[in-house]
Parts: sequence; structure tokens; C-alpha cells
Amino acid sequence: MDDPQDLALTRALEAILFAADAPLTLTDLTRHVGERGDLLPALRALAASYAPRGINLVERGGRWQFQTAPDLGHFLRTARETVKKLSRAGVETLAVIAYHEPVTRPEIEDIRGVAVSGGTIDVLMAAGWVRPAGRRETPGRPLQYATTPEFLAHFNLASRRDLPGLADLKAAGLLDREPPREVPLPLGGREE
Amino acid sequence: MDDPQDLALTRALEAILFAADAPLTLTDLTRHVGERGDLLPALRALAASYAPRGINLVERGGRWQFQTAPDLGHFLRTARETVKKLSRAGVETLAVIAYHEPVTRPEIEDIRGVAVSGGTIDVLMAAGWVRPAGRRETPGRPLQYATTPEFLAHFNLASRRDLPGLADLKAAGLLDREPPREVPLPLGGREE
Amino acid sequence: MSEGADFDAPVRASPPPGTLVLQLGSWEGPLDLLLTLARAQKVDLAQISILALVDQYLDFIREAKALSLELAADYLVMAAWLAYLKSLLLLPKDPEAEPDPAELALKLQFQLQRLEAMREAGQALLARPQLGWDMFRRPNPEGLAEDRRAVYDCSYYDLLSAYGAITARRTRSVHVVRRRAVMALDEAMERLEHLLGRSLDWTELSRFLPGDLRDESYARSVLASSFVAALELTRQGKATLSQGAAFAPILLKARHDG
Repeated sequence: MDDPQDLALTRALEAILFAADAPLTLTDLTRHVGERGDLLPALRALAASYAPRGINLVERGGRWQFQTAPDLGHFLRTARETVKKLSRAGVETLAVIAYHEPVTRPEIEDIRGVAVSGGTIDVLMAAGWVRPAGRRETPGRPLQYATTPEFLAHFNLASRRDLPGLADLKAAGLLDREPPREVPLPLGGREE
Repeated sequence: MDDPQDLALTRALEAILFAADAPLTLTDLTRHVGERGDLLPALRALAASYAPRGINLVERGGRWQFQTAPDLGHFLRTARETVKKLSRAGVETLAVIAYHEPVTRPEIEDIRGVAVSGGTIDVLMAAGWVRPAGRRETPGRPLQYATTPEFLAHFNLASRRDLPGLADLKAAGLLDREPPREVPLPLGGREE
Repeated sequence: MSEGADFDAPVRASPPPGTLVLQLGSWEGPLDLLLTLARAQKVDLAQISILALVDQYLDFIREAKALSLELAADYLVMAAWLAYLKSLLLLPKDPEAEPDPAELALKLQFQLQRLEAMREAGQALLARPQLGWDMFRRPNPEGLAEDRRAVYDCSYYDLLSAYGAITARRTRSVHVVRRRAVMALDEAMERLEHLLGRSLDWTELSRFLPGDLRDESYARSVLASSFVAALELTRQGKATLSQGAAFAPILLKARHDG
């Protein structure tokens, strides 16, 4: 790139590849820069000079293009996190799954005394706390649900055995709480 | 760029600016790379390293972007690329807004000595070069106009300070609203 | 402007050489025309002779042909104002004059300079490298993605208290049954049959009831169940019922057929 001739060609190739709306073949490049002999050495030198940068010049199937370095993908996404409060139905369903896993949806409904909407389990799966855990080998082969390692991590539990038992809950006064604001519907009713 | 820490930041900035679909402010960049202190020195060093290349990193109105070097346009223009020609009134109105901003429409008319048709400012706004910039707190509260960062980017200006001849015009008092009082008037002196 | 008749005269076929082409339509207003005339003086605008310029403008308007009236209005107003300015400038200097003609002329000169400066600035802008002609950006950048990820908030306490609430809800229904205790029909029959076995005389039904019924609702339940049990035993042929009159005591005795 010290030769001014080479530098001019390299700069032209750089600009052409940058402004192109698709990867370019050697033929395409020649059409843009005019007949200047073999472009390949110039392209290879250019690719080498970009190799340590955050932008790389790469050849894929005879076509050249600039792209971001493959190890930097995570910088190109930003996660804008919005914190949402889990609904009461969500918390209860999560609790039932945690205490009774693997558990089927009819069982969850039976324990909660309320029909569980598919959306509630979807939210728990989206949160990464619940996963499908195979099918129960009973008539209808219902899908079972269980908690995930992320669930344990989120609640800082080493294992499910760390969940307090009923006696602990009672001792902690958690069984004597006022009835929840959400009046449980008879089974078969719909949640929100 | 020898410090590995700096190199990592520089590479990240490169990749982000390359992939971005619009010029980015320092705030935008910080959101992507995370809080890493002042990004300006890294950006300036990066811009300097690109200066001789066919791709340049430039700051236009506080927004950073990659673009091809201005002297290489002839390699990149295609036959179908036609520049929309701005009318004479359009060019003049754009200049008046750029050099006097924020400026009201009556002021533009006063400077040009002619009524400004609504279409003229519309065209400039549609091009993304001019924007309404609040109201002047004078009777009637007229709307003011100013240029945009895209205007600076389009004409390859880092900031309004780079407007051609701005300093001279200012020194000559030609950007003031009123003529300088102390200038002696060569009244009728050169009549033949 | 007394040459009104000239406005109807035919347009000159070709202007004499060395004169300006007189078409108002080609100027961006009177100030533009004035500036063009001033440029014809070929001097710095700072040195321009305002009087000479006024004369040129007035001559121009006098000569102008093909003047459409709406286009001409602005030019005529300017002509009138310039004629007025000229008269002020030619009068002997009066320090009390208001407005000061020198100041008016200065303002006109300033306007011309400023317009010319803006013209040149516009041309200087157009002469700059332009995006989409000289510089290009990437045509189809990938863009920077922004994942809007919902993070759910649920504390360990929320989880446990929810499970506590569910459990409490389930056990509470048992409490309910206990508090509203009843004597079931089977229990009442078993009890009545047992007691009746030993009593062969007519006995009031109330005497078969337990003696210490402090809970009134339980007592009512015992009475109701025992009455139904008595009816059932009678139906089964194990007892006989008797009542002297409406609301009289119900009497009961065992029946031993065969």
C-alpha cells in the first residue's frame, strides 16, 4: 500500500465494496475500477489489513464483501429489558409446578382450583422458569411441566429440595394469610 | 490501539458503526458498548486511522458514521443515480436558513427580498435538511427553521462552524439582522 | 410610473446588443433585480453608488415590457420607494430628517450585500461533496437490533406465599365442613335403631336425642336427621310412629312383627 498506484486502487476497492448492496465478484469489481490487471493481490492485502479490525473483508464463494467481525455480534444487539410483574395466576402456577413437578395442566388446575390459561404457562416458559418435561404415560398422554435450572438460579435455590415444606410454610405464617384478592373460580371457569 | 482494552473498544465501535442503519450519537454508541468512559478519544483515533482509506469515519452534527471518501464518487455513481436538482430559490433559502438559523419565514423573505413559497421550505424539509425549530418569543410567535444533522451529513460538514465563509460573513456583520451602524456610507460618491 | 400605455406595447423582437434582457420573470423579486443591476456596476457592493443604482432601476422599469400585473406589483412598489429615496438623497442635508435618508440607503446596501452573500453561500454549499453523489453510505446495513426482552419479576416470597395461599384455599374447605357440623342420616338411623331396641313403650322422639346439645345448629341437625331416621325405620317396618294432633309430641316404639 506504499505505492501510490496501489493505494489508489485499494481505496477504490474499499469504497466500492463498502457502498455495494451485494457481495461483488472480481468481474463486478473490474467493471467499477476499470482494467487494472489482477485485483486479487490488492483484495488479499486489503483483507489482511482489515483482519484485526471490527470490520472484516471476506470472500465467500468468489464474492467479496465487508462484514462485522464474527466475534462482535453481541455488540450489535442491545437488550432493552422491561421488568414485568408476574401475574397472580403466573406466580401460583409456577408455585404448583415447583412443588409438584412433573405435573400436567389438569393437575395444576385441580390443585389451584382454577382453570389455567395456556398464556400463563407460556409466560413462565418465556421467563425461562418452566419447561415441558415429557408426556405422562396415562390415557391422553398429557404434557408434563417442570422447572428449569434458571428457576433455581433465579430463586437462589441449590435444588428443589430446598423449597420449604408445608410445615415450614405454616410455621412462617404463610398458610394463615388472608384469602387472595382473586377469588378462585369453580373449576371450568376462565382466568382473566 | 496497542492497549488490548482500547483495541477491543475500537473494534466494537467499528462493528457497531458499520452495521448501524443511521448515524449514531455518543449516547447511542454508549448504549451498545456499555459504560466505558469517554468514547470520544477512541472515535477520534479510529477516524484518524481511516482518514487515508477509501472508507472514512466522520462526525456530522454530533453523529458518527462511515461513508466513502469524497474523492471516490466517480467509482460509485451509477448511470441511474440522478441528483434531484434544487431550484435556485431552494438553494438560496437553504443557505439563508443554514447561515442565519434559527430564522423565521418573514426573516427569510426579508433577506431574499421576495415571498418564500410554501413549496420551497417543504422541499427542504422533505429532503430532511430543514426542520421547524420552535417558535420565536416575539409577537405572533412565528415558527423558526433550522438545519438538521442530515443537512450537515449531506454536505459533508462536521458542524455549522464549517459552513463555507461563515466566519468572514459574521465578521462583516452580514449575518446580523440590522446593518452595522458605524460603517460610513459612500453615498452617491461614484456617480459618473 | 406614468408609462402605463407602454405595458400594452408588443414585446421587442430582439433587444439591441449590449443591453440587459428585460424580462421580469427571470428575477427572484426586486431585490434580485437590484442586485443584478448593481453587479453590472462591476464594483464592490460596499463602494456602490446608490443614486446610480436607483436611476438604473427606474430606467429598467420604464423600459420593461411584457409586465404582468401581479408580477409587476412588487417591482413597482420598489420603484416607488427608490424614487422616494432618491428625492431624499438629493435634497439638501437636513439633520432633523426622519427617516434619515443615509440610513435608508445604508440599509438597502446591506440588504444587497447580504443577498449576494447568501447567493454565494448557496453556490459554495452546492460545490461541496454531497452524500449520494460524492460520498456513499452502506446501502443495506444490517441495522442494530434492539431486543425488547421482558424480564419477569417474582420474588421468592411471592412464590412461597402463592403456594401458601393455594394450600390454605384447599384446606379451608375442610374447616368449613367441621364448623357447620351435622348429624348425618346414617348416623341418626344407627343411633335411633340402637336406642329403640330397648324401648318397647311409646316414647317421645325428643327423648332419644342426646341430652347436651349446646350448639343450636347441631341440635337442629340432630332433630331433623332423627325425624327422617324415624320415618325411614317406620318405612322399613322396624318402628311405629304416632302423633295425637298437629304439633303434638311425636311418639315412637319398636315394632316386633313375628
